[in-house]
Amino acid sequence: MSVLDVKDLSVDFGHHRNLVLDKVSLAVDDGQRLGLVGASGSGKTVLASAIMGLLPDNAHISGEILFRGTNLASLGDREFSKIRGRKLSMVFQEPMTALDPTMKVGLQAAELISLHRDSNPMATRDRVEQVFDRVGLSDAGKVTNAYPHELSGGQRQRVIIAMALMNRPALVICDEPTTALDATVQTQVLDVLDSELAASGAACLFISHDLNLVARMCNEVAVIHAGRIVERGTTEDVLNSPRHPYTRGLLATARIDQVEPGERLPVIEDFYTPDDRDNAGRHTELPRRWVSQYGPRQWRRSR
Amino acid sequence: MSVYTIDHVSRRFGSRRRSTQALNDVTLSVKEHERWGIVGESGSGKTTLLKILAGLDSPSEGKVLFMGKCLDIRDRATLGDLRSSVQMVFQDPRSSLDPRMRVGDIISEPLRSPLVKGKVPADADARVAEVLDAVGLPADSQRLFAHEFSGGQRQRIALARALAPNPSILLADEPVSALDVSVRAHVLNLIDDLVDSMGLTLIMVTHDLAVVRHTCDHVGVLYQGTLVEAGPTAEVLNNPREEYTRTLLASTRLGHA
Amino acid sequence: MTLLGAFARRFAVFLGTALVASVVIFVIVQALPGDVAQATLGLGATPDAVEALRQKWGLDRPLLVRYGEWLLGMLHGDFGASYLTGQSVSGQIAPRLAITGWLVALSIPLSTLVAVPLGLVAAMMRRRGLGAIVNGASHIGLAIPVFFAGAVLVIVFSVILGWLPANSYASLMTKGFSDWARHMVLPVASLVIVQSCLLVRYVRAGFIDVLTEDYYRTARSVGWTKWAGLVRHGLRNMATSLVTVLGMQTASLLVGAILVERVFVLPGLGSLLIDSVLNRDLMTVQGVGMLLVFAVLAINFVVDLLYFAIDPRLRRQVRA
Amino acid sequence: MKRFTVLFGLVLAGIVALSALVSLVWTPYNPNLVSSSRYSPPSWTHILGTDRLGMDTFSRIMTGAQTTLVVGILAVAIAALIGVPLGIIAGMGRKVAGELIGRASDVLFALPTLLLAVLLAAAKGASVTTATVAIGIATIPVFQRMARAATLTIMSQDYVLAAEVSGTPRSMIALRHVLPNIAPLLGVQAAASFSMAILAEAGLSYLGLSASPTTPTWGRMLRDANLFAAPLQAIIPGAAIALAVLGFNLLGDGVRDYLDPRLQEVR
Repeated sequence: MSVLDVKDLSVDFGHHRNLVLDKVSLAVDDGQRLGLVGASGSGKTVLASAIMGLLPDNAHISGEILFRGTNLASLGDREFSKIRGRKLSMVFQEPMTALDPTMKVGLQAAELISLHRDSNPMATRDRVEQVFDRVGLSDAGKVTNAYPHELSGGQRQRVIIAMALMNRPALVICDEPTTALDATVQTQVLDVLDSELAASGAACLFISHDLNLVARMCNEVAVIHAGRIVERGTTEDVLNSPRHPYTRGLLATARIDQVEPGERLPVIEDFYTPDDRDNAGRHTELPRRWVSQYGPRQWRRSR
Repeated sequence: MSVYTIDHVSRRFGSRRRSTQALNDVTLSVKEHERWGIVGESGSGKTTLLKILAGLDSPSEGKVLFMGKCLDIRDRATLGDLRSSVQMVFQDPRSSLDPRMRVGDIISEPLRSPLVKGKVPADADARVAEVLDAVGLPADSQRLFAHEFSGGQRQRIALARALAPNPSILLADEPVSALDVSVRAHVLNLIDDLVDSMGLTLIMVTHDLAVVRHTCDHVGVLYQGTLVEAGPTAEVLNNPREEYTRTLLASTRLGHA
Repeated sequence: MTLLGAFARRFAVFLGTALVASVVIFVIVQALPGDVAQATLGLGATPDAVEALRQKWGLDRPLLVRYGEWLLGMLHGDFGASYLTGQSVSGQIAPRLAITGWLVALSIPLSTLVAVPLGLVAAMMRRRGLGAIVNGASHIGLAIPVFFAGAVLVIVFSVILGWLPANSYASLMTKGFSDWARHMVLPVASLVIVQSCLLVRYVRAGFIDVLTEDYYRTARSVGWTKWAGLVRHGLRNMATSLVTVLGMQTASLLVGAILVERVFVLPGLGSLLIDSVLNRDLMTVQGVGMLLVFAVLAINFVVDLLYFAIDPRLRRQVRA
Repeated sequence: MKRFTVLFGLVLAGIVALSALVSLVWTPYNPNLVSSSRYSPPSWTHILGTDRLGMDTFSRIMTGAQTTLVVGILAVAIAALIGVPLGIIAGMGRKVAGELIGRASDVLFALPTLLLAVLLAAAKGASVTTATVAIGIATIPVFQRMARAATLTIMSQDYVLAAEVSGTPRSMIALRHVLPNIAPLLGVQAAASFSMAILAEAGLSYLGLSASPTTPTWGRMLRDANLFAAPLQAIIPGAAIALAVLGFNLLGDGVRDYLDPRLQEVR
């Protein structure tokens, strides 16, 4: 049974009603990990915000977001707040700014428990320290008494992961959870996320621009491009035999390490055949903004 | 010959009582036409090193020889030599292009400098058109403002500015890390090509070993301000001597390859 | 550096600034007029009369000596004697201190209490009616000079309704609380109206900033509702900017108090200051001026300390 | 809605400017003409009535706009011309210079406008000049701080480093990169300070520390009004001050929203 079922979700913003998501449909099964890959501006973060109900006021939304059968898109703030943090939680990209700078992190984590159920202070503190311990925050008792600025980026992201898992949610949305971290720290944080998700049995929507990360974390992957899901399949299928030219391009550009040093790096345009272009010579599937990136003439390498 | 000789350079920030050591006793020599990649994570001191090479900062200890002469940024003559042959590209083109200047004025800025001398072309307008063409932008771009371009295009503008005064050395500070993966390849290809065709010496700072492997023939690994390993790229990446280099390799896909 | 060291440093800066300010005041008042005695007697005075006055007031001595005397005197609480009446300046100040003090001490907390909830509403509901009304009202209130607000209050509550006294002061000590309060309501109200309109703008902007912060998004994602999250995680963050404004506004609040004293004919420091200027009683002007500057600096010093209570990041910067 | 408020501000500010200009060549009555009809209510002969000396209030309000505008403009000019260069130097120059300017600015900041005006008036006698100079000097730290903060923001941008790598001298960086980029902020500050200056001048006039009694100013008209005998004669000049300040405030806000795309509310 699917824990999340997004049906024909469209989102646009402001007076001009710029369409950011265009009839996106996406389902995540219980305990499943789905990777969502796309470039910046593809709409992946908007999708995450839409599911969490954290879109800004000027967003217009249509379609359904079914979470365990409840349409989140039609919930009021009060009812939605009872689900957020309890059954549905999120890990954000930027650990440096995602925590309240004026409050000790232990207290911020304890709020998650006291907000959603009655719990005595002792039990709450034990639970916080237990989860902090699990995500690899050694000396959890000390960390709970620290302010965010006293922790490193990796530690803060662990705190945020601990908070996301605190109430044993059914679905965790991770939006570029390690992009802001250094490579070595990134590996450790991913390991923690991986094992804790497995231990809790929570489903996960893992959003990233990095195919390598998604391949490591997820058994299934969806590719989002210009507000549409262009491809979905098992990670193995998509990585080994991508069907959509955009996916092929994305795969090739992401693997610099597979190009011999000094050789020309492949670019996305290489994967579009002339058939994919419209009369004006543009790629029909690429939004105009994206095409203009390369100007009227193609860059050619002289070598 | 050696373009840069970095001789036991250290750099500390802050007051005596609470100082942070950004660079610790770094020694390195960069020869003409070499392409160096300086790899390190945030806080490794890689940007500080690049700033010292660009004459934007001075070492607390040790010295840097530029073309055999001691680099002193308070001395107008040596600074003039530096500015005439060294140019730099920054990480984020949104921040490195003045939002209130037209692209033509941005690119011609080094041409109007009183410090840059020698090989500077007489006709600034013609030179601007020339370098715009070299980076693959149409000539009429010069009338526009930077915000009218996309990220990749802006980095091309920044490259055009760097190339305008005909430098012989190009410093690049994470030139592609602010760009999307799909755009990154375009800019890397361009840098590769320009360095080739103009015979530049390249010193590029990055956190990405894959980029270094592709673009650079030499690599230096910085860890907490110390240069732990340096040498030809293939050698260092295939047989890393230092534990930290191995960790770094393992955390990228290159480790598995 | 320890926390205590940081306080000590700020205290030293506070004293240093006060010292420089005293020089500035002294120079403007004593050195700028050219000749104080001449200025006091007017241009028609005979040179002999001027000279006699100079001797009498000790103006024939060098500026530096006079400054030194003035400064030393102030350290003992002695602000010198009026050139005109010979009265001790400190003696004139003392009975008036309470009035100005009450005006400032009451209006700072009251205007904050009014402004924070209104600013919260204005930020949260800025696309809806109530928010727009609060916002518009604060815009208008910001444009009203405090003496005009006072005048309108007098017209409405004293002239038309006759509920409250339009002028004069009743001491808390001699006349009792209710009489004192009846005389303080309108002056304090005019200050609070103007001051809170200004604060509302900053509180609103501060809360709107919080709404765009990542930690607010986190708070919402863990289950806080829009309003509760803003109060729980926004209030303390917003307080930093509020405290800054309060510090910056102490000077203008004192000015406001002086103007209000004029409207309601309260015999406070402001009235003393203005009267002595119009009489060219330089020694009194100098003394009262210094006292006001000292008050502004002292309040700013306290505000500086408040930052440490609010923002843990500052505490660490100091400790590191 | 936003456009409407800016327009409203423009209209208010326009009316003030227009009455100041027109009053130079024409007013219904001589603003200082004493007549026997004291405290007369508004009528066709005296649109806004007359004051305690029988002078025509409408003419005095019109003439008062002159002082309001002139003091505002000159005070802001004094503050900006001194404060902005100091702020840029503090933001770009050596640490010592910045520290020195900062401390001096702190001292000035502790001297309220009114106190400065009082001190100057005590030394030199009260006049429009002392009031203008006092307001101007007291506003210097505002411009200095704002310019310094804005300069620091600009100096942290990579395009300043890029200019330095390009061999551009510091003085040229200040003119070519810093000044144009902080100009919009300074413009907004000038508008805000202008309103503040109007308020300050009105306050000084009210205390009798500005123009001489023969020059009609809004603050002095309010001071001379008798709240019990003719409250309207207090309300009219008070409203004039409030509307003028409101007008320039709204105008300034409009300019800021136009210049700062961040405030064009994404949320």
